[in-house]
Formats: sequence, structure tokens, C-alpha cells
Amino acid sequence: MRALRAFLRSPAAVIGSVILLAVLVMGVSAHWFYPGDPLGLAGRPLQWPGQNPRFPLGTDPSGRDIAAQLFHGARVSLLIGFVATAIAALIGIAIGALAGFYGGAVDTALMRVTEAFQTVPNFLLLLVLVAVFGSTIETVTIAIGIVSWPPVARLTRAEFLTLRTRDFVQACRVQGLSDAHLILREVLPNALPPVIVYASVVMAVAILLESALAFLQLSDPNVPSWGNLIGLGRNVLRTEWYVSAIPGVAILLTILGVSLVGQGLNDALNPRLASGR
Amino acid sequence: MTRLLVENLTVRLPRGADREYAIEDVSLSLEAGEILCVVGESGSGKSVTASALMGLLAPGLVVTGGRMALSGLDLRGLGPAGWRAIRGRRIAMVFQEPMTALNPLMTVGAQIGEMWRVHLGLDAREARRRAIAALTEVRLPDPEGALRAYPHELSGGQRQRVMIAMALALEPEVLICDEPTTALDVTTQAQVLALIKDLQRRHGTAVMFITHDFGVVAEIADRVAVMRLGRVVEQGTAREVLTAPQHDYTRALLRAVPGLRAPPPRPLAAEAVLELRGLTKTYASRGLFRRRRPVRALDGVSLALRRGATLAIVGESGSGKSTLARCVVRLLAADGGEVLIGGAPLPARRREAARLVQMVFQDPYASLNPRRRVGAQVAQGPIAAGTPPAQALAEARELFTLVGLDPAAVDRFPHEFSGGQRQRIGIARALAMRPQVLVADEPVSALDVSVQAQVLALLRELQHRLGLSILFITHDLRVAAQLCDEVAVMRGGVVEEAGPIGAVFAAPRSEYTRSLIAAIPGRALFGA
Amino acid sequence: MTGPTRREMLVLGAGAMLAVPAMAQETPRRGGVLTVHFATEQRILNPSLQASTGVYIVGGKIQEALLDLDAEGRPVGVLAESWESAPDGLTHTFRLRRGVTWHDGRPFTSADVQFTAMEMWKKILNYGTTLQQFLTEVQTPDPHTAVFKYSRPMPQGLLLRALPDLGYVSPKHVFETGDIRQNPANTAPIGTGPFRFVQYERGQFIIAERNPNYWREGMPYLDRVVWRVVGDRAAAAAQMEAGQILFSPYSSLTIADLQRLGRDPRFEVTTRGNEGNVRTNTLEFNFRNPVLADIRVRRAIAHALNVPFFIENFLGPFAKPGTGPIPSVSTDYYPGPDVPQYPYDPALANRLLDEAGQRRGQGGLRFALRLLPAPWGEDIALWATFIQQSLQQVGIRIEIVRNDAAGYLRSVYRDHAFDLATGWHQYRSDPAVSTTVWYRSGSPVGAPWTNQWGWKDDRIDALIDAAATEVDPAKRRALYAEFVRAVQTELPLWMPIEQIFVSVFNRRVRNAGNNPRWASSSWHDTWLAS
Amino acid sequence: MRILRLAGRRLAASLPTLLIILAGMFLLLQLAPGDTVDALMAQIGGGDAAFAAEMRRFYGLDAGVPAQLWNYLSRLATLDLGHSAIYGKSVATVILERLPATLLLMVSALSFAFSFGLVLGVIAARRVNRWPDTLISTLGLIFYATPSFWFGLMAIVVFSVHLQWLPAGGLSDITRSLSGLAAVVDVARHLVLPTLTLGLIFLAIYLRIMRASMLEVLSLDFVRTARAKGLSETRVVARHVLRNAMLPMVTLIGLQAGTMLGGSVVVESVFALPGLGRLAYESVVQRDLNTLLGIIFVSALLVIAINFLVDILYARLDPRISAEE
Repeated sequence: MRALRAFLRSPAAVIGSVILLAVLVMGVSAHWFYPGDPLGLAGRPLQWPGQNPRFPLGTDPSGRDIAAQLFHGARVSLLIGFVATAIAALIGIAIGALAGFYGGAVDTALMRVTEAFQTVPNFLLLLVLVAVFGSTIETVTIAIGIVSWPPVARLTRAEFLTLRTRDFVQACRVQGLSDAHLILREVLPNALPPVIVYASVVMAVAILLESALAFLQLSDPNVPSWGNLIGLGRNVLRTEWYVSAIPGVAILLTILGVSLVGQGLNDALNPRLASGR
Repeated sequence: MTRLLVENLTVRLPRGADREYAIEDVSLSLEAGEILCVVGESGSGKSVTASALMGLLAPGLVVTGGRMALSGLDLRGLGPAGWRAIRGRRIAMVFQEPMTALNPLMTVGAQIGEMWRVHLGLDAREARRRAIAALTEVRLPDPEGALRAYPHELSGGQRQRVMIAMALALEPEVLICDEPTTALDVTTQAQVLALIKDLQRRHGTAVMFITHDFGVVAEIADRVAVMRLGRVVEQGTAREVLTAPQHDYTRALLRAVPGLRAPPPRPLAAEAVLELRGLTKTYASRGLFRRRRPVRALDGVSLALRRGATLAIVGESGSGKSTLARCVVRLLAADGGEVLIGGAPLPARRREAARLVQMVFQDPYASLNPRRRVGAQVAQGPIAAGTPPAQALAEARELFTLVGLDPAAVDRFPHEFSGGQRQRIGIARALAMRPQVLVADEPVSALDVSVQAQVLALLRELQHRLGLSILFITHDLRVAAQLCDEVAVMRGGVVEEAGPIGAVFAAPRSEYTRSLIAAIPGRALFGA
Repeated sequence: MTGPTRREMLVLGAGAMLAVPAMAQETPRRGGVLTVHFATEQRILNPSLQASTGVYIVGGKIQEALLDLDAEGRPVGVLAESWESAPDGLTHTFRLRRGVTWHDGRPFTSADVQFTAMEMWKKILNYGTTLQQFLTEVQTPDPHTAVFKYSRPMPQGLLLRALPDLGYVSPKHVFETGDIRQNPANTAPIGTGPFRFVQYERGQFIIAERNPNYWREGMPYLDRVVWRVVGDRAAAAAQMEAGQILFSPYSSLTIADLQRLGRDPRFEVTTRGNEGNVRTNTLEFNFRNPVLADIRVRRAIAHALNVPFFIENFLGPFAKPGTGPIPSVSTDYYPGPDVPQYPYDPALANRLLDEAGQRRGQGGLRFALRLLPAPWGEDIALWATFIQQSLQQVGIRIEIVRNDAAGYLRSVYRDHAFDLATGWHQYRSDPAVSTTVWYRSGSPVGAPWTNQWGWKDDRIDALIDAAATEVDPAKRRALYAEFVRAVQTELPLWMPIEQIFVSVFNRRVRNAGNNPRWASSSWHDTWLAS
Repeated sequence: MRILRLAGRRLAASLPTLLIILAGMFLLLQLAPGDTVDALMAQIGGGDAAFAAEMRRFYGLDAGVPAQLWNYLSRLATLDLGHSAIYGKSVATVILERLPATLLLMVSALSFAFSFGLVLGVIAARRVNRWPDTLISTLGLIFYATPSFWFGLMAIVVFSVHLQWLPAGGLSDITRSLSGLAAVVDVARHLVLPTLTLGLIFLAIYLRIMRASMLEVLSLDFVRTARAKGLSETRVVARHVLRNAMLPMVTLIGLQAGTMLGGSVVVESVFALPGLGRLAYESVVQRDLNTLLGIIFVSALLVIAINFLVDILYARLDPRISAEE
């Protein structure tokens, strides 16, 4: 596939994929390296990394092994990132497609709703959703998804507005094909590339939002997510700063990986812009 | 006095291109007061030559051999400062696309004034005075107003005049024009060509004029160089090359140029398959244009297309011919009047209308979905109308043969085909629905002359074999003459004149039709 | 290495807690600005309307109560000079101090006491409403005498212990017109105290300045007191180290920062001055869940939690194992440790659970419970996680359900949507004030920190009622001892950890912590070394 | 005059949006467990049932939900934002007290992010694919990936505790009453770290958008014309490219306004700034519906105002727009 070769040639994509792969492997192999419950009591709390050979990365304020939480947390944070992005993409593409394809009253109405979501500060809306529906991992993920769809809707709408009057779409219309066919088979496949690239931004924001929620003690305590570990580390930040620093770096690297892959995708999917004269 | 000397100039293409060199061993010379036309089809390397002479080669392209000299100054050795000193001052260039060639956010006056302020360090007042003089010389209406105007407030033709005024501001020795009139209407093109010839004569500038249209060559060239796949295949005076071409490629090109003489009229059926009665379409000024009065694109148009015949709709841009085509296939809803197919009004539901009328589009690169196989795109119409998929695909293969393509190509993607082949696929897609009327909206104007000729031949053959009735939209009267039985000339949404094409072109009744015919470049050579 | 291990810290901390060290008698320096860390902003600042540490830290310096506690924790007169009670406990007379004026110049009289008692303590003040429910009237024979009349006997010990917190007086001439709750004086208090209110910028700071005509001659020493609103605990610790804050009250910094600042010579980290503010961590059972209604399961859960290990490793030196609802600091009523206790014994816990028929199923799981921790204390979160980890060992899977403050109170105390819950019980120097209400049946649904466990015990109810009205101190003490023995046996809820609030002083602050509720009292004698 | 009409039109267009938001949030918060009286009792640490019932009557929570929504909206029509349960005074005054801090923070963070994003974007585009470009782009990615609260706390530890250069929090040093220039400098010193923390993520976004926009414009025809006129590369960039490349940056300000307000919630809680962000978080936790809706109403107006300014700026930059108005 031409796009795949272009994707692998851009350095950003390669580094990004390597980082993401590492995080994925961490998540998948978590049960193998740390079979026990990562939230179980492993030893004395707040031991420095390397101080006790059993805990290479030390223990957190609740006496849990930070390395175990890092591995199991990888799966949780990636899961939150992917699921929230999927939700945001689904809602965003649906609304953007309908608004962009039909225009007129449908467009105005849907854009009013999108504007409403974008006028309310997204983190504030997230706080309300979590306060109302509780902070289990499911509600937090869905809430992040619900808060992040407007930019996807705007992007999809812009793509549909330009593609809908293209000749190949008009030709299908003249061939008597239904609107559904036009949207799903003709316009959407051509509108997706920029949306996929933007999905990497949505995923980065999703992981950041979850860690911000955990920082305010509003995330799900029964799940070993990196955000929770940072939240726990907040109280001991001045003395055992490593408790927050280690997951902070993990989140930073994962988002770096996701953004680099996004940039690589961008280079692969529209080479003209990327090569940059 | 040789202004420009080019010897064995060679420019290499980046890895992965379709051939190794953009241009190879190109040798040209340009004397003062002379217009050299460099003519060739797309991909012949004529634009690369021009860019090389201006030192503006696209990144990835590198001059690897040969010499270029401007009045003795070796251009290949010039550094950035050297190039800056001569660009605009001793050698200037005018580009093809007037719409995007000017900075949208700066006034015309500022953009022209820059020439004097940067090169001669004149102050704003002096630069303004010279700008007005330059704009008057290019015969721009209201030069004062133009200075304050922004590019989007001028027409295509006016913008091209501004570009020419800017290029000639500092009386350069050489002016390079890269297809400056291709994007313009035929009447505007005629005026701009006359302007360039007049300015060239008065200033004695050496002009290298790049075009793909032999009509333009016939109109203004003193000497001609014909290029093919990066090489100069023939060079000589205009008269020699046009009347006694040596190279068979040149001969083939000249043959492909459509003349104005229509073939003898053939008997036409009386019955009208397509009838337009009082068709009206007004564009309400929606959105940001609220205060402008509504534009009447079609104003009570009544026409008839006889079964098995071809009716040409000719006119300049803004005449309403495209709107007409889109109303016939119901891509646009008409405000008034009726469209009748075989006597009955066109059905409202898209699926029924599809069996009666189909359309072929202008831009080959936009009319096919890049992400789907071409066979599927041809067969999807019949499948939606109920033909079982297997049978629809088989029919698609037959249609590919009919339009002169390899049936096995149904499984390939659009990017694997040339412009001409894509138009053939577009025709196959339209024929798959077995429509009673085929609407073709400028189907060949985006193609090279040689490919244009082949597609027109295909259409003629299909019409004879299938008894097709074609509504043919074009701005090029010569193309209409080659294919169509009858013609309707449109202007401002109204039919100026209609009738059998031979009669109308031989003795046009309306003044507007006469001016259209007169504006066809190189009519003397080809028109007779 | 991370400095002294927890063991050494315990010794150091405990030492500071026992006796109030006699400060060398330096001569107090006049002037200076005391900056105080104000962690949880309140809606009002008037201590006669709202009894909470968040109000005392500010209102307690501007308004004064009838009584306060002295260095040894005994009631001492402030606005009241002397007092005596009738033997039957139905009449209590207070002789008011003379020559005291409100900040707006008006004289302080018994009418103010009468108005505040009848309109504020009895009708609006939380915990005051129950304490004064049998107060019928306050007679004012002369401007400097107030006589409290009760329809049921009010033990003098209970009243004198309760008044320092629930006895703040407000000016009648300010509050008598209009709705008391809407009165602007609630956020710009007018009192008789050593400091006068100046300015309150919501979310930023509160400023009070020296009261020139304060009734204690030559006092207060400080020019100004400034309360800085800082919500984030790590940021507050940073401001203390940057010298922008000189005193942080009521354990408002993180446990780790408390220990770190403790090792810094510039600061003193101690529980001295907070002996009057004691709280215990609770473990509340919901009897509507049949599994928890079985006493063996409740005892097994208690035995499965290694409290000493948790305190030593997680809470540091400022906590110690509790023995019952009445904490060891309450010299008058502490019944001593020989009441039923539940030491860490996982084998016994497993045996009890098997006896109760809760066999280990697939994956070693007996049953699952939902635990709702209160969302406000760092220690509560650690304790909840420790419970989750420990009960996992005896086959009980715990799902922690996190709520914010309003959601927690609604879910636990109104909707009863919990199996286990954990939070703070605050002991206010007498069991009748805010402790027995956790056990007494009959509290209306939705009342927080009351018996909402779906459990009732007539014998315990009778004991509570008797003790509340027993005038003879010795008999009252015996009744409460029997009460503690009964609840520790029945175990409707468990209070395994006892903690005293921790204060962090910049050593420049002198005469700090010189009474058991110093953070809430008036700081009339506090001064700043240069 | 034209500007007023423009403002009127934009306000009218966003009224339906505003109504959707307010009604939606009002109903959403009805589902939240517990109400403002529960929150009040949690804060006090005490209070019996009688106290709770009396307070619920006082806050008007006993009326049915539709009734409460109706009288909230009818009061809103007269621009009366109602009474704040937390502060015991009108929501309007509470918000006006907290608005300056948030505006100061947002304006400084926005101008920091915009200007540095612009400069770095241009540098990266001018030396594309060479080391300045890779360095700036990687820095941009790292800034983008850093959780803002984490950066804030670390900044406090380094700059205010160890180096003692900058104050650790708050908006001004209240122990010393300053005036005039000294006060301005003091507030500025307090705003340095919060501005850096809030602005960082937006710097990364503006940087990337500016680089992409510059590359896009450099590939357009009129740049080739400018070069053909013999202009130096710097003059081409300065006079022709920059202004065209700025257009997407300006639109971004409008789109980002909402997210920036969201970001301020965390930054204000870390730096103890008395802004709308923290007030909003407090009012959610305290279930103070009037204040929360008041904040959303004001922030919606703020976002609309910012978008309006963006439209004017855009019209000034791009003659094609203003010609049609």
C-alpha cells in the first residue's frame, strides 16, 4: 500500500510507533510480569526506587508496587484513550457528516449543538458529568468521549462541505444512488484521512483529561490508571516526587508516541503538505 | 541581438518520477523584438524550461547540464543575490492562473509599486505615479480605482493585465509568458494576446510564449519550438512550422487541431427526445451576498434536442450553459419552465430519472472516486437499478471494450489511468444506464489536443452505433463544429442564436456570435 | 535514606503531645502580622450560627464565647466572669464581665446573651439545637447576669465543656432586625474579641486588625491577622516554606509535608493546642445488607484489619489505635482500654467467616461489598485502600465507590446506598455533644453523622438518655463507661483509629498552642518574635 | 455602526446555543446525587434534620424541577443570575469579584502562547526539516504532552521554593499594601508561573498550526510571483506570506477560548488563584446551581465576545470578508 510505505519512511511515524508498541507490550504483558493484583499491598509505602530490590520503581503512598501499576496502567490508559476517541469520533463523524452533507437547516441546528458543547469549557462539562454519573472507569471514559467530539464534528463537516459538490459524487447522484450510499461509500472514505490524523490529537487530550480528573480525586480508584497514580503522588509531591514523576513521564511518552504517529499519518496521507518545500 | 541563449539544457527529475530527465539537451535562442512560441502537450517540459530560466525550479529538480545566458550573462552560475538582481529587472514572467497569482490581502497598487520601490528605491508617491502609467498602458479601465482595489475585486482578464503591467514595469529585456491566456474566455484571450504583441513591439522586449494551443501560436508567434517529452523536436519560423511541419509529431498535432468547418449536415429525425420549455433559474444571493440583487442564470430558455442528433450549447463563462446542463440532470432544481424527455416531464425521483438521462463531467481527475475500483463505479448505477451484480460487472467489461479500454482494467483504481482514459471510463459509466439523452459538460476541454481528438472521435462513433442523443456543452466553437449537428449560442442566460451548426458558423445572424467566431485564435490558418 | 524511620518519629511526636511545655517567660514583642493558612472557605464566619473548625479559625478571633478552656483544659471565664448551677441542674446563672464593648462601640449586656441563646444556639447552630433543646428561657435580671432555665436537668459539666465551642455571643442590636441568616454581619462579623474585622476578598484572603479598646488591658500584641485562602495542600506547604504563611491549623497539610516540615528547624509540627479537637476514623456497617447484620462477620472484618501496622506505616506519628467512641484525651469520661477489642487475627477472621456460613467460593471469594469513603481526608483515602487490600486477603472483594461531598452524604445518610462507609467522627469534649448521636436510634433519615445503619438497641438507647440528663458527674462517668462496653461488644460501627489535629507553626509565633483548642480560641496573647 | 450590527447579529445567532447549554446543564445537575444543603452540611461537619429541612426551604429547593427551571430562566431574562448558596450574595457580584483573575490569566496565557507560537512557527517553517525545525517541533510535542498540573506543581517546587524567585501562589501579596506600579509588578510576578502553565499546551498548538499554515502559503502561486518579482526571501515572507499564514491562527483563538477556560480550573487550583475556573469547580462540588449556571452564562458570553473580536480581526486582515458584509 503506497500510504503504508510513506508512513514508514517518515521518522516521526517510526519513533511514534516504537513508543506506542512499547506501551502496548507493557499493557499486554502486565499479567505475565506482575500476576498479582497491582492494587494489592506489596510492601511498606513510599519506598524510593532502587531502595528495595523487590521494587525497582519503589512503592506509592498505599504501599503498592509502582512498576506493577505502570504495566497494568498502560492497558487502562490506552483503553481509556482508544475508547474515548472512538466515542468522540463516532459522534463527531455522524454529526459532521449530516451537517456537512445536507447543509441548510440540518447544518444550522447541528452546528448550534456543536457550538453549545464548545462554548462550555470542556473540563467543566466533564466535572459535571462525573459528579452526576459517578466516577467508575466506564462513566469517566464515556464522559471524556462526550466532551471531545465537537472538534471532530467541525473537521468532518468541513471535509463533507468540499467533497459533496465534487464531480464523482454528482455523478453517483445522477446514477440514482441513495444519499446513504453517497455519504457512506463515496464521501466518507475520502473525508476520513484528516479525521484519522486528528484522532491522535483527541486521544492525547483524552489521556490528559483522565489524569487531570484523577489529580482532582475524581477518577475510578479501583483501576490502576496512570492518572490515579499521579493523583496519589500529589500529596507526597515535595518529598517522594517520584510517585507522580514516573507516571507523568509515562503519560508524556505515550502522548508523544500518539502525536508522532498522528504526524506520520499526516505525512503519509497528504504528502504535498508534509514534504514542505 | 540575442537576448536569451539556451544550449543543451538538461534538468533531472527526482527519483521515482516517470522519466529520468524533465528536459534534455534543449537548445533555444531568443532575439530582441521577437516572440518565440514554445508549444507542446502537458508533460513536454515547456514549463520546466521557463522555470529554469527564471531560477525558480521546483525543489527536487536540478539543472545538470548545458548553458543559459541572458545577453551574455551566464545564468547557471548565479547565486541567490545574483538571481534577485535580474528577476523582474532584466527577465520577468507572467503565470497561467490569474485568480491565484496575486496576493489576496494586498492592494494591486502595493503589489505593483513594490517593483520600483525594491529595485529602484523610489518613494511611494513616485511608485504610484509610475503604476498608474503602467496600468493605463495595459488598457485597464479606471487605473486610479485599480490601485486601491484588491485582487478579488478584478476579473480574470483584468488581473492578467495587472500581471503584465507588473512584469514590464522595469522594461525587462526578456518576458516569459507561461500559458497566460489558457484560463481566460476566448474574447478576453484575444484582447490579451493583442496587448502582448503591441507592448512587445513598442518596448522591443524578447518574449518567450509557452502554450499548448496551435491557434495561439498561429496568432502571435514569430518563431516556434515544438517540444515532446522534454526534447525540442522541431524549430523554425511560424510560417515554416505551421505550413510545412518537418517532424511527424508536429504534423500529428496540427492535424488534431479542430477547424471551424463542420462536416456536411446529415438527415435528422423530426421527433425531439429532449425539450426545454421556458427554463428559468435565479441564484438567490444567499449567505454573505445578501444585499446583491439575485442573478438570473437561465432566463426562459426553450430548446429541443432531436433523437440521435447532437446539440451544442456554446457560450463564454457565466453564459449559463453549465447551469442548463445541471438542471437537465436534476442536479439543480429549476425555478421555472419544464424539462421533457420523450414528451413526458423528467420524473422527480432520482432513480427513475437515472434511466432517462446521464452526464459526463469536465475534470477527469475529479469525476472518479479515487478510493474505489473503476469497474465498481461503472456497475453501481445498474446494480442500484436492480441488475444483478455479476451481470452488471459483465456489462461493464463490455462497455470498457466499447469505449476502447482493456476490459481487464475494471479492477484497477483511477490513479492508474491517464486523463483521456478516465474520460472514457466516465462515458462508459454514463452508457451503463442506457440513457435516452447523454449530457456532456465540457468533456474534452481539460485534455491535450491529441487526446481531445480521440475522445471526440469516440463520441462520434458511439453516436452512430448506439443512436445516442447528446447535449454537448463547450466554450470552444471549433470542438462543437467537429461533433455537433445543431448549435445554440448562449449569453447571460438567454439563447442568442440557434440552428444547424454549418449555417450558423458560416453566416451568423447575431453580432455576439460573430464576435465569438472572430476571437478564435489562428482562425486564418485553421478557420477557413 | 529518607531520614529517621517512622519508629523514631513516633517517639518525638508523642513526647510533644503529653504535657504543654512551660515556655521560657520572654517579654512579648508588640506588632507584626500573623498570616494563617485558611484551607476550606466557609459560607459564613459567625461562630454563633455555625459550629465548625473552618469558622472558629476566623470568627473565634473576632467574637468571644462565654467560656474558654485554660492550659490544663478546665473551663475559664471570658465574657462570663463567674457561674453557678442549681443542684437540680435546671438553672444555671452566669455573672457577665463588666466594661466590655462591641467593635461598633455599643456595650455588651445580658440582652445579647439572651438573644443569641434563644434565637441562634437553640434554633440555628448545628449541635446547639440538640444541646439546648430543653432550654426554656434566659432571664436577664440585670445587664450583667444571665440565668439559663431548662425543662430537663442539664449537667453542669456538659454545659461548661460545650460552651467554649457552642457558646459564642453575637450583638443583638445587629441581628434583631431581618433574617438572621441573611445578615451581612455573618461575613463581616462584629464581636468583642481582640481583633476587629477589616476586609474579606472571597477566594483570596480575610484581614482583621488589633481592637484598640479590647477589655484585656494591653492586648492583643499582634497588629493584624491575615487568613490566606489556599486550597491546594502542596501549594500551602510551599507558601509556608516561602514565609508567606506562618501557621497552618487542623492538619491542613499533607502527611508527608507535615513530617518533612517537622524535620525543618524553622517550623514546629505538633498536636499541642489541639487536644480539644479529637477525631476518630470510623468503619460503618449497613445492617440492611444481611451478611453484615451477622455479628460474626462484623467481628471478622475488624480482626482482618492490622490497625497498628496501618497507623505506623501510613499515618505517621499523629495517630494511635483507638479503644472506643470516647477518645483517651477526654480525661473526664475515658473508660480506659479494658473494653472488648478486636486485635489483628486473620486466622480468627477466616474462622468467624466460615462459622457465619460465608464459604470461600470460586477464586477464593466469599462475597463482595461496596465501600464508600468520605471524600475529604487524605487519611480516609489511605484507610479505605488499606481496608480494600486487607479484606482481599480474607476473601472479601471491596469495590470503592468515590463521591464528592454532597454525593457522599446523600448516598450514605439518606439513600443508605452503601455496605461499608468510612469517614471522621469528631469528639467535642463531651459524649453527649456529637458522639452518642452515632448510636442513638431515631435520628431522621438524611441527618449526617447519626445512626443510619438500620440498627437499634433499646438498652444502649436507654443508657444514652440516662447519661445525657445525669447531674452527678461520677454517676454520669459510670453510665458512659457502660455505654462504651456495650457498643464495643455489639459493634454497630467501629472506631479503630484516634487522631488529634496537627498544627504547623513558624517558630516566630510565640504563646502558640497554650490551650487545648488554641487554633479556635482568640489569640489575645499571641505574639511574633522578629 | 456596522460593528454594532455585527455584534447584534452574532449575539442573536448564539442565543439558541446559550439556551441549549443552560437548560441542558440545569437538568443534568438535577441528576447529581445530593444538593447544596448536603454540601453545606459536609462543609460544616454537622447539622441535624431540622437544620437541613429549613435550609432547603431557604434555598427554594423544595419546588419541583420544572418550576425551578422556569423561574431560573425567567429571572435570567432580566439578567438576574440569582442568589449564590456558597457566598450568600448575588451570583453577579460573586462572578464580578472572580472575573478579573481569570481574565488576567487568560489574556496573558493567550498572548504568551500566540506570540511565541507565531515566532517559533515561522522559524520552524523557514528552516523546515533542518535542526531548528526538528528541535522546535519536538519541543512543541513535549509541551503538548505535559499534564498542566504536573508542570505547575514542579514549577512551584523549583521557582518559588528552591530558587525563591517567584511567589508560590495567590494573586497579590496582601501582607504588604502596595499601590500603582509596585502593585502591578507584584501581580505580574504572581502571574508568571500560572501563565506559563496554562499557556504551554496552547503554545504547542499554535506552534504546530503556524508551521503548517506557513508551509501551505509558501506553496501558493502568489509567493512564486513575488519571488519572480525579484524580492528577497525575507521580504517575501514578511510582506506576503506572514499575513496570509496568520488567518488560521486567528480563527483558532475563537475555537480555543472555551478549552482555555476549562484549563484554568486546574491551574487556578494549583496556584490558588481566585478565578472563575476554581469557582466553577467549587460550585459543582457544592452543588451551587445558580453560581455554576452563572459562570457558564458568563463564560459563554466571554467565548462569544472573543469570537466576535476574532471576526473583526479576521475581517481587518482579509479584505475578501469585509467586502461582502
